[in-house]
Amino acid sequence: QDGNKSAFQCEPGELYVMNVMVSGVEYWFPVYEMFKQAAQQMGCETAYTGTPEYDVNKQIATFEQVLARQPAGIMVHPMNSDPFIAPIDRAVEQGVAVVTFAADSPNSKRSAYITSNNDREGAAAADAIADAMGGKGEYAVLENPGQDNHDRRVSAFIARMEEKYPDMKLVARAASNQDPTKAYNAVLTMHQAHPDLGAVFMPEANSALGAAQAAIETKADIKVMTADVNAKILDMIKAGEVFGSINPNQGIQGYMGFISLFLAAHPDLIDPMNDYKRSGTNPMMVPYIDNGYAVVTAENADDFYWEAYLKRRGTKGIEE
Amino acid sequence: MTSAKALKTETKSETNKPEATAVQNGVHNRMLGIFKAREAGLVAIILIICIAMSFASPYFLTWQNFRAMLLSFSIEGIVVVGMTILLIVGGIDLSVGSVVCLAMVIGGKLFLMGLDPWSASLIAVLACGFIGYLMGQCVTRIGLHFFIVSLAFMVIARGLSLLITKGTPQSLFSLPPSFKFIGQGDIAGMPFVIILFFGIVVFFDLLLRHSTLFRKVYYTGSNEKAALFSGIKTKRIKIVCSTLCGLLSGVAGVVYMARFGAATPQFGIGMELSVIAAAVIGGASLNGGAGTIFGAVLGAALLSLVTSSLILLDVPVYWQDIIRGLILLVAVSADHLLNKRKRSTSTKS
Amino acid sequence: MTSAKALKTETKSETNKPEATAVQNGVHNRMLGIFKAREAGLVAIILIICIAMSFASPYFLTWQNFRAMLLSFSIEGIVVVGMTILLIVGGIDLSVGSVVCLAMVIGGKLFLMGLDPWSASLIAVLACGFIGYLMGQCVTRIGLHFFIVSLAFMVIARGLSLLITKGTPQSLFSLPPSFKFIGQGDIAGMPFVIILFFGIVVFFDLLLRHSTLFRKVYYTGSNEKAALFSGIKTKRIKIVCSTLCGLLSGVAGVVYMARFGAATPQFGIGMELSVIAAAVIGGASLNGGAGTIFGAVLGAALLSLVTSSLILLDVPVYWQDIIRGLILLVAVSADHLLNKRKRSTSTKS
Amino acid sequence: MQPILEVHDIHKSFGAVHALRGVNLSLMPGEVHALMGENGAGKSTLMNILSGVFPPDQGRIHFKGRDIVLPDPAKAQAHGIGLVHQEIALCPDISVAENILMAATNARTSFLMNDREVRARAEKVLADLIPIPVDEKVGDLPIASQQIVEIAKALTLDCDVLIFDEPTAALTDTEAEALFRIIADLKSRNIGIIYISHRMAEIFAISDRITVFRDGAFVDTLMTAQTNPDEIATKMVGREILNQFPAKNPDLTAQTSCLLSVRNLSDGGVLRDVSFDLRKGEVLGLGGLIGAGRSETAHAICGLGRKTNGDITMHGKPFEVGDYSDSIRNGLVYLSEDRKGSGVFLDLSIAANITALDLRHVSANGFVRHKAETTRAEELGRLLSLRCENVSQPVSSLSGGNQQKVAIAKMLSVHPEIIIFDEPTRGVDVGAKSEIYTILRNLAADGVGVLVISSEMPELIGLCDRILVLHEGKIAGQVENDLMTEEEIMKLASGIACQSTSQNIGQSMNATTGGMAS
Ligand SMILES: Nc1ncnc2c1ncn2[C@@H]1O[C@H](COP(=O)(O)OP(=O)(O)OP(=O)(O)O)[C@@H](O)[C@H]1O
Ligand SMILES: Nc1ncnc2c1ncn2[C@@H]1O[C@H](COP(=O)(O)OP(=O)(O)OP(=O)(O)O)[C@@H](O)[C@H]1O
Ligand SMILES: [Mg+2]
Ligand SMILES: [Mg+2]
Repeated sequence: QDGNKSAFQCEPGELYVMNVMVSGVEYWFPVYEMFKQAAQQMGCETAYTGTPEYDVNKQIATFEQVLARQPAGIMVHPMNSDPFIAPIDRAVEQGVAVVTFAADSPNSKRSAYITSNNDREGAAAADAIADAMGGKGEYAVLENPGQDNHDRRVSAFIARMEEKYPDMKLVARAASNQDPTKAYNAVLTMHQAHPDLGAVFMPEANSALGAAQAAIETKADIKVMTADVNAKILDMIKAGEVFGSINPNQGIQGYMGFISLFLAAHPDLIDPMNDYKRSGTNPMMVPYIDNGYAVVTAENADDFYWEAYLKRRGTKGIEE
Repeated sequence: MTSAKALKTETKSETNKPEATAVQNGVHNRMLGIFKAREAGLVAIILIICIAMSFASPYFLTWQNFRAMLLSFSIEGIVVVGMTILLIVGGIDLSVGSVVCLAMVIGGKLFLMGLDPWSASLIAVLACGFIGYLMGQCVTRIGLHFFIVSLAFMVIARGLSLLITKGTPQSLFSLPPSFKFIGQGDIAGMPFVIILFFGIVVFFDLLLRHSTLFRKVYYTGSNEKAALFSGIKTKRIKIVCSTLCGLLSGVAGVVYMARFGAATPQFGIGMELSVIAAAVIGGASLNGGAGTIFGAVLGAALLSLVTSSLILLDVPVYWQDIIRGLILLVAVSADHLLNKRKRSTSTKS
Repeated sequence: MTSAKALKTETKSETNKPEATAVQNGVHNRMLGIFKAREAGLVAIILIICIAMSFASPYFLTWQNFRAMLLSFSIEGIVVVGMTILLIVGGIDLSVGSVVCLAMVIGGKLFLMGLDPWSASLIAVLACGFIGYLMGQCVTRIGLHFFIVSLAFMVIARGLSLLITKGTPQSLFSLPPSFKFIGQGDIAGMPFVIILFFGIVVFFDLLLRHSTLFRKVYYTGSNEKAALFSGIKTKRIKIVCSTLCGLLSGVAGVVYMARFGAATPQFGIGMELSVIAAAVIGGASLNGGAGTIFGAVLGAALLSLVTSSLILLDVPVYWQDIIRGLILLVAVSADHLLNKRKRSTSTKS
Repeated sequence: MQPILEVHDIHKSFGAVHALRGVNLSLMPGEVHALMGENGAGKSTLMNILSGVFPPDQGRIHFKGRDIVLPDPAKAQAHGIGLVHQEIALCPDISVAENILMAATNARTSFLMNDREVRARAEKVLADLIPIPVDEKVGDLPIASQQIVEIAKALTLDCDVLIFDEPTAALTDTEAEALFRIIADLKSRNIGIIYISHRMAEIFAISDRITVFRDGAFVDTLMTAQTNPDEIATKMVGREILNQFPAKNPDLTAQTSCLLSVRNLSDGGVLRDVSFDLRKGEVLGLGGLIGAGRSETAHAICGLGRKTNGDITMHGKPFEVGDYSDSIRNGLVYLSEDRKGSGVFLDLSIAANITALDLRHVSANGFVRHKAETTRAEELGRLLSLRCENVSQPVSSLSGGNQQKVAIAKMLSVHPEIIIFDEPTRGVDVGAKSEIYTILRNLAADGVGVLVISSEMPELIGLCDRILVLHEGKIAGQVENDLMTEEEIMKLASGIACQSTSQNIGQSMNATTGGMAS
């Protein structure tokens, strides 16, 4: 062994894989970007895998196929928590390290979980809206029932409003299911029933597109607050058409995810004072790492464009 | 999908026929007015819901609300027109949602690459028409079923959208106002989208009712072999309908692009089902040979009315789907039974 | 009456009407062995892909990979069996995805409320069967089309799942191991799910080929009027098929529940399309009257194989959909052309 | 005079089946040229080739002095060749008028429809034939009316050659007469006509020449005036047909025991108080014009249609059926007049078709015994001289007449006690017809009740011991023995004479008029 070589270096061919569902969408790209960066800095190889569909069964199939390639570790976004228990446990038993990100499978044997805090995000969105409205007025929410992190953001948003801003009144809720057209129609209708509607919150950016357009066309002053960003939302934020967005810090998610994964794959690097030897578990066990979030407003929106970011970094995103 | 037809006929054969009143469904009657039995039934159902709603919600009977409801289905309505024509010829198109999305994406991408938005849109619409044309070719040349061909193209078109956008929504913030007008502008208080939609509806409704070309669409859909034996080039007719459906999806995509000023690769997922539902509620037959544009538009209006009403009434989110499904079921049943009654009294059935 | 259906049958033979069913190819071929024209073609396509893949990827020819591929379609495969039967009788069921989900959710909820998981599952399966029964009733009593009825039930069942779970996934971590065994257990290294799936396939394949009851399914789907004129209670047959499809979806839901130890209200969205695609690739006719379970399973295997291969080959996501769609198109076309050659010898054009 | 159409050495194969092996035919303008041959001889195949439905494998079509190719029906029509197809092909969702004018609409260059003109022209064409309400949807018409629409459709074409492929198979003589008048008119306008039929009387009434095919090969062309039905039949079948009809049952008397008795049957529609008895050993005929309610009567008896009133007894016991499956279980079966719509499963195998009526005969413990099924199908196929490769081929690959034989085999396969045959020999050739008549006669002799509905008068007269005639849903009377003549039946059928020859059948025993609403 080379005495100069850092412990934080991979063997040749040591592979780390990121696995997601709906793999074609933008959200994952900044995560993978930093996952990759950390890997390169440590001489490791990476792969981006997943299924283009929104289907847990298909995602599990890809997860198991990744496993057939015997990678050193997998960073997975489990679409649903419990369905992943068995696959993750099987991976760990085979000696493949697993960490989860952005969604967890708490009952599995994964080593670590990196995420932004959906509850804090929802609350932060509520604070931003309530501040802008002087703590008084009517608001509505658009939901995507069934998707856990979205549901959490919405619940936290409403809870924060009820708790801290008694004069903010929830007047309507509808399901937009990430569909801009449904969001557009819903906001138009809500505006009919509640002409004084002052704000609407939705937990993802696709709906925001439609909601903001409806707000513009009704010519009413409806503040559209959302979470996550894309180029269009950023443009609208800059133009004042969307009030703001809460964006999780995806880069840190990817970077910390890789570090955790590497550590889990090289447990000999650490030796914590606990019972890991007795219980035979991986010493690299972190229940929860918060990667933080940012409130995106007209002032800072420019820093969140993916294309510009890619250009600045000179990489090709998930395609390498 | 033979069953509906068989059932329909079965019910018919059970009773018998006084011959005199046969004029009902004929050519003559078609000329008499725009309201045929089926459409009148739908209008009735819609009116009932409207009246109930106007009691339930004070906001319902406002121009603003009607404008909002019209806006909410008028772009999808353009797709419904194309789908209805395709259903009449005996086809079906599951790819419309993906194709609408593809139109947005192609138009958006070309615009971002520096083309003027009008040419970009034209190319996008033509590309969608070409997809429809390809589907028609697969169906008529190879002899596959529209269902499976359009399913394949649904996946392909979605993949193309992803490929072109690399998965990220394209911001078309810089579209010129003259172009955005298509999707967002008003003419004398009436949104241009609605005017465009009604224009398309009236145009195709008249064509379907009165033009020779579109009569052949009915013939082909009703019995392809009979049409063929009458010298009608049924393959060509099917290709025309499928191309038209693609073109109209493309137009809808471009209008969406102008409305939202964006092109998102996830747009339109699941649209095919609501579009088909609208056409079928409006009287289009999944076996081909029957249907009208006007009916289909009423079907779309009904679906949209129900969705808006549920929101206006503050029905809890978890109940909305259940109620929507039940109303869909009740509407088609009522309509079907109403028409059966009418048939059994007026024609023989 | 006579003609509507009569004329339809004519058109039928012109559109893609796969020929190879037990009844059609008749006794002769059946005796020769399990591989019939259509199925042999599919097996060939699958083998070709497998051979190509084993060169292209070193991971392909591993037991782990095959296990993953088998697992990935065996539960959905149970739904394919039900769908195929319904397609043969001339129906179609768009609600399967929602119903599978509903089975999970009902079973899970009852278990969380304290019922033992076996009774909970039984109730869930029966509830799904009841939904199928209701759909059959709507179709046969009111005379609606399966397409539109199942569309309505798709929305309703999804709404029920949302309502029962209040939108949040239910964790069923506490399911007893004896129950989890259904979904996660192995028997001699072979996952129980796969064994169960093959059991169901063989059972229904034999029934469809040899039992008198299921022979009537072919009669009804082939020409409902003629079936009525042969003394077959076609309405009852249709209800049986639709109930069976519901029951099998329920079984799949319960197995998913055992496999995942969870009940998520968004499960199974879009499943109907891949299930129908599998059945159609495998030779089921959308016009009814044709199809085999074995063929449908091969169709499901092909779809799953293609998806897995694309992932194994690290094809960029953007390309995956496009390639998947193209392969679907090529597979049905090749299969269709192969069979057309064979068929032109036997059927009037 | 030059022939307007000549075909030379046409070959056509469907896979292993060599349907046409080098046939020739020539047609003069203003000639009615009859084409005859057994079922499956290749007549329809040739006509399909002449109308562009499919291309020949080999051979020439010489039309108006030059060779032509016909890639599709449009092209054939453009040349002026029209065809009335053997199998009805109409658009069920479309009105009669539009169906009739479909080809004309297609040929029109104008952008807009002229609905008024379409109606007017359709009415005009139908006026010469049989008036049918032109606004009715075709799908709502009975099969016979559809046949008329099919004919009317061809009459709107501007043709020099018009082909009729069994146009009268579903028609009664009245309608057929109307058609013959039209054919005479076409003839006078120098239009060449090819006429295919299995009704010998018709052929000799209207044709100028007769060409016979056998097994896809040309046999002979004869002048009609210089030949006779027996010679034609011999040329067709390859052997002499001595007695077309088997001997009748001489032992029947009014006292013969009664198998089925129907009293005061009404269906709330066309049928009113139909009463009759079917005696043991008897072949009973049911005649009448189209729409007289013959099929309706059969439907009402066996549970396929509505019955609002009436008592039916079988072997003296009340015969109560909820639906047709009960009727089958009780031994009464019905052969549908609409072969394609409700008689056979076109896409299923011959074997599966033949056993469809009651699978119990070829099954054990709920499972089909495929060997028994094949054997059964092959047996019946032989009995009816069915022309097929094997019994696992789909029925759609058979010729029209052979499909009809499958439909009949389906009835015979269940060993019924009573069979109602609705147009049993529709499209069946003379040879097979006489075999079928013999089979029916033998069935009757074995104690099976046989009720035959037929639009072909000679068939009724030759086959039946007794004929009931329906007029507008009522029994107009019955004919027997010497009174069995076409004139007598026509008188009753058209309602001119009522009850003149009947003996108030059953009135004496008919005290009760039970209210058996279905
Ligand atoms: N598509 C097909 N596939 C296989 N065989 C066919 C097909 N079409 C016709 N045949 C066969 O060709 C032969 C000729 O059939 P055709 O229909 O021309 O007979 P036909 O003379 O019209 O008889 P019929 O008097 O019964 O109408 C028959 O043996 C028939 O089975
Ligand atoms: N030309 C016609 N137009 C419309 N309806 C008709 C016509 N002819 C008959 N019908 C209807 O058809 C029904 C009777 O037909 P059905 O088939 O029972 O008569 P049928 O005596 O068996 O005649 P066939 O079997 O020769 O057609 C009646 O209800 C009658 O109203
Ligand atoms: Mg013929
Ligand atoms: Mg009749």
